[in-house]
Amino acid sequence: MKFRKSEILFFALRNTKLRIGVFIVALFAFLAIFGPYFAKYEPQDFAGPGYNPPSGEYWLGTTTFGRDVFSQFVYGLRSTFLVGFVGGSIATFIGLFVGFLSGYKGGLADELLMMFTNIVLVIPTMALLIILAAYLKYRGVFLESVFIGFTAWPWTARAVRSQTLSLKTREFVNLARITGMKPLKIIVVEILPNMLSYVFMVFILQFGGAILTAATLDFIGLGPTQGISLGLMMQQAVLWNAIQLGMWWWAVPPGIAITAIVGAMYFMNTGLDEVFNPKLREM
Amino acid sequence: MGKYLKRKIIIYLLTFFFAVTIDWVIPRFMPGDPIRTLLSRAAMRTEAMDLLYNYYNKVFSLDLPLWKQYVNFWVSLFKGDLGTSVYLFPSPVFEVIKRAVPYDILLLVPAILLSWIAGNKFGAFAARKKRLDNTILPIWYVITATPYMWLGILLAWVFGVVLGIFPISGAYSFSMSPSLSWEFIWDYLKHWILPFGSLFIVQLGGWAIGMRNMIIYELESEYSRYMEAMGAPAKLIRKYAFRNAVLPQITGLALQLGVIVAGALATEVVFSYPGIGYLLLQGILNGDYFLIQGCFLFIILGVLIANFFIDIIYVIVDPRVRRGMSGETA
Amino acid sequence: MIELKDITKVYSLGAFGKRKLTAVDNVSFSIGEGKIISLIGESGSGKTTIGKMMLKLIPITKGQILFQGKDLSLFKGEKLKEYYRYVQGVFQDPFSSFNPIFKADRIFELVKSEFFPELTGREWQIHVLDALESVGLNPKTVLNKFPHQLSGGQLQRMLIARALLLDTKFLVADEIISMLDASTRIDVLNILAELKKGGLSILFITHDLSLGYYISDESIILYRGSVMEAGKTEKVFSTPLHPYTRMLLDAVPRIDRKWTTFEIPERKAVGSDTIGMCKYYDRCPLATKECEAQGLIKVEEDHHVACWRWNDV
Amino acid sequence: MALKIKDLRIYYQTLRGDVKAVDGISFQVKDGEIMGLAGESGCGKSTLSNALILLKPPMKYISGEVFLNDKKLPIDNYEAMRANRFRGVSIIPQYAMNALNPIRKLKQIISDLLEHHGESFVKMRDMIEERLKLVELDEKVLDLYPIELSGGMNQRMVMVISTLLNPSLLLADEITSALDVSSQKAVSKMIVEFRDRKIVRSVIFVTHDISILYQVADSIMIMYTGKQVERAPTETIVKNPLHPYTKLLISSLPEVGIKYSQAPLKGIPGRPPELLNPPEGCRFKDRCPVASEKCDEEPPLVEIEPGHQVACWKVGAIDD
Repeated sequence: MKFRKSEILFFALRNTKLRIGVFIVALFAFLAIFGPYFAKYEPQDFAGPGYNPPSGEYWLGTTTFGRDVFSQFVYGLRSTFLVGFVGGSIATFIGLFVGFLSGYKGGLADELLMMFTNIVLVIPTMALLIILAAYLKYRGVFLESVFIGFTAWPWTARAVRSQTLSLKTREFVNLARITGMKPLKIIVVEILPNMLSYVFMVFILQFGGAILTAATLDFIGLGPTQGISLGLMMQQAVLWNAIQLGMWWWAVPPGIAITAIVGAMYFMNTGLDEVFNPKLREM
Repeated sequence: MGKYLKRKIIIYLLTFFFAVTIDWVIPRFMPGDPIRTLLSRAAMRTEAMDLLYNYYNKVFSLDLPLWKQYVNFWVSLFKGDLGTSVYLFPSPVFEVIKRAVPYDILLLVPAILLSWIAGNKFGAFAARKKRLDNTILPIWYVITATPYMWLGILLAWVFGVVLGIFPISGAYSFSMSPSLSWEFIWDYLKHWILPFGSLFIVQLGGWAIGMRNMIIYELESEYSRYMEAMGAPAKLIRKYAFRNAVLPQITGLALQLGVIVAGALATEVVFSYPGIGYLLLQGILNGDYFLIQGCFLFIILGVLIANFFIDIIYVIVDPRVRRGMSGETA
Repeated sequence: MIELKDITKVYSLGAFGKRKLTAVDNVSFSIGEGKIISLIGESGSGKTTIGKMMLKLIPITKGQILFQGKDLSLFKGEKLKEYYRYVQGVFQDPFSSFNPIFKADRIFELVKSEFFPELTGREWQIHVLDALESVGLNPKTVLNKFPHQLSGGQLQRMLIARALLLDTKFLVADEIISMLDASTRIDVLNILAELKKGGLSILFITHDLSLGYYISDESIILYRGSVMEAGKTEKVFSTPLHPYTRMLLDAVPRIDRKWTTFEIPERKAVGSDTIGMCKYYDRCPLATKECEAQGLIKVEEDHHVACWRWNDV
Repeated sequence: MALKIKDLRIYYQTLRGDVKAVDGISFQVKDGEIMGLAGESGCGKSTLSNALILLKPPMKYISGEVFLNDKKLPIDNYEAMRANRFRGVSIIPQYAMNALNPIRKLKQIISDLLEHHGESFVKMRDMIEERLKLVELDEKVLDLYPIELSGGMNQRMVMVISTLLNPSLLLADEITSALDVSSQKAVSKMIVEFRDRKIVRSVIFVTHDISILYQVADSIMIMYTGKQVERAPTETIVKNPLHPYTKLLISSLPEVGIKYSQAPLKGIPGRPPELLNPPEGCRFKDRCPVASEKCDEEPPLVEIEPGHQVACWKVGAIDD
């Protein structure tokens, strides 16, 4: 127990799940950042003849309309990471805020906040987004991320609340109170630092969740009206019968990327859990 | 126990109220004239356009005071009047959705229940041995990270296009019409299996992971240790732990419903399966506002009812709730 | 110094606070300067609740607490901070009193930043070293360490030192040695006794009668939220008048005397809340139908008992 | 002889190496004896008692032998030990208040546990009800869930369950620590009664509280950092301790009748050494007021008089 910090680092570096997860995410992040510089065409440009399978010129082939799939893919990856980051951050933040407030304040504030949380929890996120998206004329990737963030927080709020409740009973919170500290300061200075590892794990899950939600949203036609995303690519592929026509290079890569990124995120999460929670460590 | 259910029912009623209100508020408080917005996005012939303009005007009745608009909205809702579809003009939305719902139920209910049961069994099984756990766990993660529609695309491509075993579009062949004949049922099942498969497989991963984590936690618990100290065989300890681990999985099922429904919508789109998801896509592509709204309300209603059933089951299996000891809150 | 007047605490439990639980029922006592008072009772007697109310960690349902003549409910915001300058507490669990992810001496830093922001680091360091010395700690062994690197006894002493950094006049010590090892607990008690000589008043909360006897001037025996017996420690212990006090004294495991019998009046999960009857009614060997709830009777100077049959015993 | 332990070593595996929690312990417990096992936290008393029934990682068996009723107890063989658990050795664990699955009915739990030892709940029902009376529980609790009982009632329920098969050895691990005086007395009474009624043959009563042991134990063994320092009949340990550690420990106990203002007591200065790399020789030497160079060598456990063993070079060297 003595070398707490270095011990955690030791386990983090040694944990295979964490290492694999980080590697995969980093790989795709690299593609998202630098891929567009290698892409020869703009994603919506007509790059050449349609129905082209992958070749030296069109690395991932072309679509029915002759757009370059590789360009769409790397730009789409960017949107994916943007959605994950923005949506995940917003959801994590709201979840933390509501959870802390509800758990620390207790009483009526807690009752009301939890009732609201439960209501948002039961309403299918997708349904809410459908109504919102149906009325917006122009939607960008960023706006989509914000919507996702604003609907994905309830489970985080509930989890953070129960963690706060248990931390609140620890005497160091009482000690901070008789040191004359204000509630907000106690939350930030005493409670939050104890939950950093947990918050980080929540963020990873929200990151992955936002990506999946965005992909689904795009797929059923509620995605961004401008720009490209992996979900939109899949939607286009299905709409223009890419499957029936055997154009696997159009329909398959976006899904592989999403699955790999989100799967790697979940994997990282389990790895981190083992790092932070000694009970789960492999001896 | 009565208190627990009462509390839940209040939440559900509030949720429904909240959802309907959102449904009413959004078109009215968006910038611009909602009717113009809707019409501009509806792809249709001009003669229908005038008809529709008048119709919308009547339904939205923007000249009335707000509270009256709101009351009218609820009144027509209770009459089952969800407006008229633009996409399938002039069918009432209620009728359109009513035709779609059975396909959803027959697809979703088996997919959800079977994947839940199988996921729990597999998850508990894999947690038994460290080696087994380490090999299977990555597979679960990949499966659960797969977007529903993409798995649908893969299945359609492999089984429909490459192998050509299953049809990949619609709920039954064009040449058929729904009847209770063996021939139809067989045809229906052939169309059903791929959408079912993609829903089943993706969910399976999530449940298996959930069960694995919960049962590992339960096996570490003090009651498991005590049983071990009393010489109880591993099988009995696992049986006890499983029962405890299933409880949060039931709650998890309620929490996941929304996500599952979203996945189902997307899956239906892949397979042009005539459920609500497919309708919704058409509604969106055609700017059919009333259809979208109707789908929205139906989805919410469905999720709420399912949630309620799950609550009743929860009360039956968890003595903490049954005997009025808090247990799971709200 | 500090006075409790008819303090009552009712907890609301369940959804929207429908169930009520009276944890403290009309308790009054006062603590003079330089006195140690023991608050003794079984678990659920409300002793910790009283301590928390005196530290303003939980609100009072009914009654008044006066600190140097001023009503505690008037202390809010900056005034409350001033209150904590004089009134401090140390809690039962030393490990939970420290935030596990920070170094243990951070508790001193927090006192500085909240109360003495104007002092320089060096000036403050001198104060800290002084305080550590008066609780018998070697700065080298406790500063710059994480809580898990220190023993429970060292941590509790640091918490007492922390209180000394302020102008603490009254200290609530809530079961502060119950989680310490036998070899170190007595030293912590001795520190409290030494501090008392310097004028500090202490409320010593415990379930262990021998500890109460060892250190306190006065003792209060609490049962289910009510005072059963109170007075000078020697009087309460040498001539216990309440059947409950006697039962407790008999139950204390001692190393100079073996229990004569193992019999003990059974404790019900939920006591008989027969309205108006003595709270100890259902366990009392002497109970009669006339045993109504009883206020404290003054038997002699510094000795009060809440039993009308004290004389029959 | 109910229990005989020879040179038992149980280590804890940690990242930084083995923690020598039980380091060469030998002792015996007679039929009908309640042996108190006392020491400060971290002295290995809980490890010792847990190793006798459920030895699993991170606990590691190093060496030593255990005999129960003159038969070797295979504590290092998890599977072979299974048949001995409950019937041969049983435990009332420290966590007894949470030891029962909260969502199973008590009779279900009992019947499942019994079944795998070839007994039946139905056949034993009368006896179970009798035992419940012994611990002052109503037979109706059998139809309840553990969550419906208080912590104390759960503990007493565990006391009943753990002793149902009349084990030869009962391990009572810190069962009075979380209780107040009146409940401590009630629980102690039950343990003594189990022994008196021959429900259990012998008991190891693990606690840090010597004054409780004085009330219930026949003999007391004092442990310090993985070693036994002294073992003697209860009266001897309390009235005539020989090891400096025992002496200091006993003299630091406050009692009713002792006041700071009249006779201040003293604790033991310092902290026990880490068990990862314990110092050579006597492990108490750094805190011992009478230590000398001799103590750099490990003192053997010597029988001073029948039933009284001490591990100290200086036995008798400090006067009271």
